[in-house]
Amino acid sequence: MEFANFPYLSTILFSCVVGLLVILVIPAERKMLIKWVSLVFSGIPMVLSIYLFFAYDKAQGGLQFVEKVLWVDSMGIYYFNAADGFNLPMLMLTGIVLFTGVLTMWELELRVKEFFAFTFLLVAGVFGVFMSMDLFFIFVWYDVSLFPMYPLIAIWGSTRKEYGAMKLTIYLLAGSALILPAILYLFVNSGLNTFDIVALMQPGVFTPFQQKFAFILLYLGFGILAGVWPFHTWSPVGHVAAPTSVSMIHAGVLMKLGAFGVLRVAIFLCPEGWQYWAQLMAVLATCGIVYGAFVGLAQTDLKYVIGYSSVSHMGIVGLGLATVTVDGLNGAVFQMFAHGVMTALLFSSVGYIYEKTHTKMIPELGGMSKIMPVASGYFILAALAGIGVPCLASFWAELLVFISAFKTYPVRGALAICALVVGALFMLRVVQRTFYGEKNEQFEHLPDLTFVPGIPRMILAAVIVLFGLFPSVMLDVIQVASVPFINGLP
Amino acid sequence: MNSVQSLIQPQVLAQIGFAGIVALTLTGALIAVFPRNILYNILGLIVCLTGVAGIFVYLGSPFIALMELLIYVGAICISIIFAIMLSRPLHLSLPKRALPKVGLALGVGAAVFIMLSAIISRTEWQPAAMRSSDWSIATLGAYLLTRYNLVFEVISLVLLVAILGAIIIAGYARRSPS
Amino acid sequence: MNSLTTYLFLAALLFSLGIFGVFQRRSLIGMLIAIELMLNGASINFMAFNRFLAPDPIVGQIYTLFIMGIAAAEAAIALSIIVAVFRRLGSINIERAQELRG
Amino acid sequence: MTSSWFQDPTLLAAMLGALLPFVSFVLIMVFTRPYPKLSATISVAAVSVSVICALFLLGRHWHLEHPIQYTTKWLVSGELYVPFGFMLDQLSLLMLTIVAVISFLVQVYSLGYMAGDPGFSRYYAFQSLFAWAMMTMSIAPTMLQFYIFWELVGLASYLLIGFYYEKFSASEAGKKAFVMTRVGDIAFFLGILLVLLNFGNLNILDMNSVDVTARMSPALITLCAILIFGGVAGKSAQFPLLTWLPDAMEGPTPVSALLHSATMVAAGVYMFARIFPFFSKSATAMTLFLAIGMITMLLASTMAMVTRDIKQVWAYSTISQLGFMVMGLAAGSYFAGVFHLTTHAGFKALLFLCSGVFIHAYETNDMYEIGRQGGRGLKIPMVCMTLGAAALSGLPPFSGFFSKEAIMGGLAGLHNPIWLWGGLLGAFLTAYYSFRLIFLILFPSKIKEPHHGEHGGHGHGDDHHHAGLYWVMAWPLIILATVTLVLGLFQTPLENFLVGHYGGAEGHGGGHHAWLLYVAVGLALSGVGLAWLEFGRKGASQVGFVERMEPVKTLFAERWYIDHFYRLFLDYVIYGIFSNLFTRNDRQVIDGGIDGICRATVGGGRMLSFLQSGMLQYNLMVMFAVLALVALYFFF
Repeated sequence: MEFANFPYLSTILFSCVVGLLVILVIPAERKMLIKWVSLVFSGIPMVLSIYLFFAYDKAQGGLQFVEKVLWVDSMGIYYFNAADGFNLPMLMLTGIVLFTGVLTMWELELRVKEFFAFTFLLVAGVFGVFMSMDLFFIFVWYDVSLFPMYPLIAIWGSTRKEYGAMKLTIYLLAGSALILPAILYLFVNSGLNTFDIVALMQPGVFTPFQQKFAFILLYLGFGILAGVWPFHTWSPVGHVAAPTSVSMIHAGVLMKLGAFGVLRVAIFLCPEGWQYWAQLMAVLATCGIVYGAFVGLAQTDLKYVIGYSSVSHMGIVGLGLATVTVDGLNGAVFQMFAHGVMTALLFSSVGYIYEKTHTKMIPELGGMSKIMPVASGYFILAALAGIGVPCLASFWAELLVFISAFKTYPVRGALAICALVVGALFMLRVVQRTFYGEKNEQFEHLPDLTFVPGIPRMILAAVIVLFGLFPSVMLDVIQVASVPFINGLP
Repeated sequence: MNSVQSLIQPQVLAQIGFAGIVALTLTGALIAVFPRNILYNILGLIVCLTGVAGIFVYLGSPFIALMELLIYVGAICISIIFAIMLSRPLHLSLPKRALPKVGLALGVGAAVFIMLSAIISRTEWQPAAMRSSDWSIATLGAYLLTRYNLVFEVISLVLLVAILGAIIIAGYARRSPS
Repeated sequence: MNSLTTYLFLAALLFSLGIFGVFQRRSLIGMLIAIELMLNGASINFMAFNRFLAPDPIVGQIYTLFIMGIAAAEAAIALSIIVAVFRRLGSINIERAQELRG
Repeated sequence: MTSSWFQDPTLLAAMLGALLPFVSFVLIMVFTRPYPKLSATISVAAVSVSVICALFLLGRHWHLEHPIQYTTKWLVSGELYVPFGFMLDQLSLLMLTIVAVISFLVQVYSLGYMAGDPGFSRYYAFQSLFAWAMMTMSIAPTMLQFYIFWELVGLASYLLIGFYYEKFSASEAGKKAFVMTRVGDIAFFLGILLVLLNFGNLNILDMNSVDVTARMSPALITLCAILIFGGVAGKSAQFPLLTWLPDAMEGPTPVSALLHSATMVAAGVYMFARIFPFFSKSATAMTLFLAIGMITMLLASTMAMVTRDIKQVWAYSTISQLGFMVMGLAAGSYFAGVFHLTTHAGFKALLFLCSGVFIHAYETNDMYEIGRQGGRGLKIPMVCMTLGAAALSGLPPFSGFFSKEAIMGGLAGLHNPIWLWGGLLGAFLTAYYSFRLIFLILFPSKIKEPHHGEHGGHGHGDDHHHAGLYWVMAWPLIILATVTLVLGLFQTPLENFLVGHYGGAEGHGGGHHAWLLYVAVGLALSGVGLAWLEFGRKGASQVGFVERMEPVKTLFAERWYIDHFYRLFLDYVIYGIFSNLFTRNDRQVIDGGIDGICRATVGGGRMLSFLQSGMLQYNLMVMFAVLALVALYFFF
């Protein structure tokens, strides 16, 4: 432990920022150099975040790898980064998705420099939200991560990209318009003159009424980003419009940002508000699960299907959070991780197919398993994970969420479980229409995924399977945070 | 003579003159505003300004009254007339009146008048404690060249710029293709 | 004749007539004429205050002179603008001049 | 439990047996996909080890006193503890052996059947996946682990049914199988969740103990039992979820033999037996299961009477036999049900593998066609198939006879005779349709010269090659036929082995009534006789009595319109109403609402910008009006 005081978290964060700056000074024509630089600077966070995940001392628990520097004295703003059981999986997820996302876009030719610059800006914001323990910084990083989505979608996207980008931006900014007043409200009412979450989350800082009021604002504000029904419609549209790696980061990480915000800000600071609004959260989450599955059934665009499955799966996260139990919390955090990896893999595979065939309409494809068996295999694996096939990561998350939901809200829980059938139906339908059946002669000559472009998919698939087989690796870390938290509830 | 004088008191004469001048002013103003023919308006304006010059006389400043006649009637009104006469048929375009607009304008004008008169009538006007009685043109001239020197110069400059600007605007517009 | 309010009312009347004129005329020249009316209303005010209230009865006259100077400049510029607008739009109807419409 | 795994041969064997196929699955998928021979070798080697381990375990624990349990932590979340491990008792040992042996035989057989298929490696990978999931499921110590591997079995089944994914019907059938069993699984899942929440434990041994009645009310137990039975209904194709199984025959024939007759579909029945004591605590539920079993059996038998597809016949007969097993178990005769499961696994695998040989040789599934082309020329499969059919019909001395008699005995012990009559009717129908098929192939109306060389082969092998493969395929048949012949004789040892544990549950399983024996055999024989009259004898019309009645035939052939009902339900309710409605809602209400808000904002901007109309006079008017009003307001 001689590196105990090494600022790992800041290194993760600033490797993105430095990556961004380095890319900015490289001339735009030197595309390969830019890609290599991006790869290096995205590799550092991935390696470090995985290292932190395993280096975290589970016996000791609590906040570790703390870096706390006073930034603005008069307002009590700290540059305060720390890792606990909740954000370690998220950091690892972000690291993995960023790295695989950069690799996925290896073939990009259009405005490479700007693309990777924006990507790094986006991811820096995401890392910042995940690791920061200061309300002010959380909000700042949150908005930093929202802004680059617009150019990323509007410039490099497809299918109604301006509409999608605009819609997404408006929704998310509407969300942050709810968050900011809530944060200020909490800041003013705490009387502590600090933005430090650890200080603010002490019991008794806020009255129950304040907690209820602030919670609903924060829940809706962050919930929009988490795709909470009925504020979800930006997400399929945005997913569809975005380029592959942005879809990966977007569905894989950014939506978790919302759910994580609900957890870190709303639930941490307003636990009584959480218990008060849990019923509502459960209703919205169940609606999302059922609804996403049914709507996904009627889609003909591959990315729309994934988008709606995301809505459904993020509903599971919401349901887990709504149960106010250890299992639910564990399941929700695990589901965030599992869904992130799974969706990233789905988008990555679809991205490959789209890149080769230039279509993502299900009726136009067909028989792709024959043409590109490996790429299809990855998609099918991820789809099966989405259905909740056991021994793949998201099964465990869903299991925990459903157990706790069924315990807390029997009817809603049962409904959500029944939606699994529909979920299976729609995923299998997509798999059947797209990958099975007669192959489309038009695409016959197209090459399959070879080894090197397959690396990102391989990483993602391996993560899905490994955490599916050994779920306790993940859960033991989450446990460390969730058990004391639930036990500490009033 | 005396009887006439006693019959027609100077005050009464002054009163009658004042009433006449006010009537002239208002008539002129109405003519300046209402008719649709521009030339009538100009002529109304001239009548009105003449009336205003008379009022200035009553207010004890024949010099300003003369200046009024000279600048307004002699310069401004004439230049407007020239503009109408010399340029292409500006006077021919006689847009129709839109009744709602007239009504609205009347309403707003009336509102402004009500506001002003309300303010006038409700204000306690207090004359200054020490009042000088020096009305001479010499003092006026001295003031212009001493205390208001800067303003005087600025006005001159403004006039110069305005004339140059007017030439340029009118001239540019002629040369510009659209 | 000797009361301040008479003059003030007269000035207000002229000013209001000017406003009315500005509002209801469609011809730019008509509006210019109405503006002259308003300026005269203001001048009368100055002169009346000068006559009845002011400590130094020169100042009001100087202001009135300045107003006349400004009015002359304004008239010159306004006329040239009107000419330019007419060239551009073929009309001096104010309602045609809507290029600033949002 | 404290001893380390390599010191305990039992644990080592269980781990090796259950986990090696998974290793083989991963190896094949990741590394050896391009090398079919190597993949097959890995897979067969893994499953061979499994067979050895299973037989070793069976032999070592033949006189098992108490169940052996090994568990380790898989997952801990709060108070929820999910173990992973093995529980070995008589039932799981038996099932493990059945699964291992049949998997092994089918994999060997597939070496011939699937030779040259482009998806050869993939096929063996899925086979390994299936073997892993099924064996781990068999020896699961808790219902949760059971459920997890139950789902994985379903996944393997989905992948294998849809193996020929280019065929639309195959992928459709795979999807149908997965979704339909999923419906049952959801009920299953809800059921075990209810047990978990109310009983606090999912350990199978605990669930089977008497504690359950103390902690759960009878109504709750009934509810849980019915919900869990939903899983049985899905997996074992019981009414009303029975229609996926006939479609599942789209998969390669060995897959049908392995999954959809012998092992996977039996998983449902196995689960029934697994937590039999739990189920038997609710009399209401048991009666319901009895009814479901009977309905399934009779429905499936009627369907089998009219089909022309050789695999379909066996598929329907599988359903009907599964229904029969469920009846047996629900009647309370634990041993009878499990025994029939065992014998059925043997003879049904045999039947399917035999049909596979015919299909492989003649490239058709139509039994009339096979008969016409001289199907009886293939001697070994023909003999084996006849043996299998005899066992299926319950003719002595084949294994089916013994197990059927045991179930009949159980049914006879019930108060209500209707169950027994239902069972007997089922036996009659079974004999009829089995021998209808046999006679159709043996005595076709027009016999051509046998010429299997011409039609044989998938266009990939010459005659010599084909002959070699033929023997690879024939050996498993002979082994299975032998098993079919002799297994019935092991009734008593098996009964001692199994019932030693659940002694109390076995009331009347062994109480044979002599008259019943004769009636049952008589009915079976009369079924065979009827089939002979209509199909076998010289100059027979080869038209069954059911086929003469057009409406009934149509009803049977259309599977009692159950599928149509599901199709309509899916099309109109799921797609038509929910999916469509929600999509519209999404597009129009939610999206429309948001877009409406956006449009209203933009429109509001336009409205406001109309004020900025460039109409100077109006602007001024407003300005002055406001000025006047403000002044008036402030001064007065």
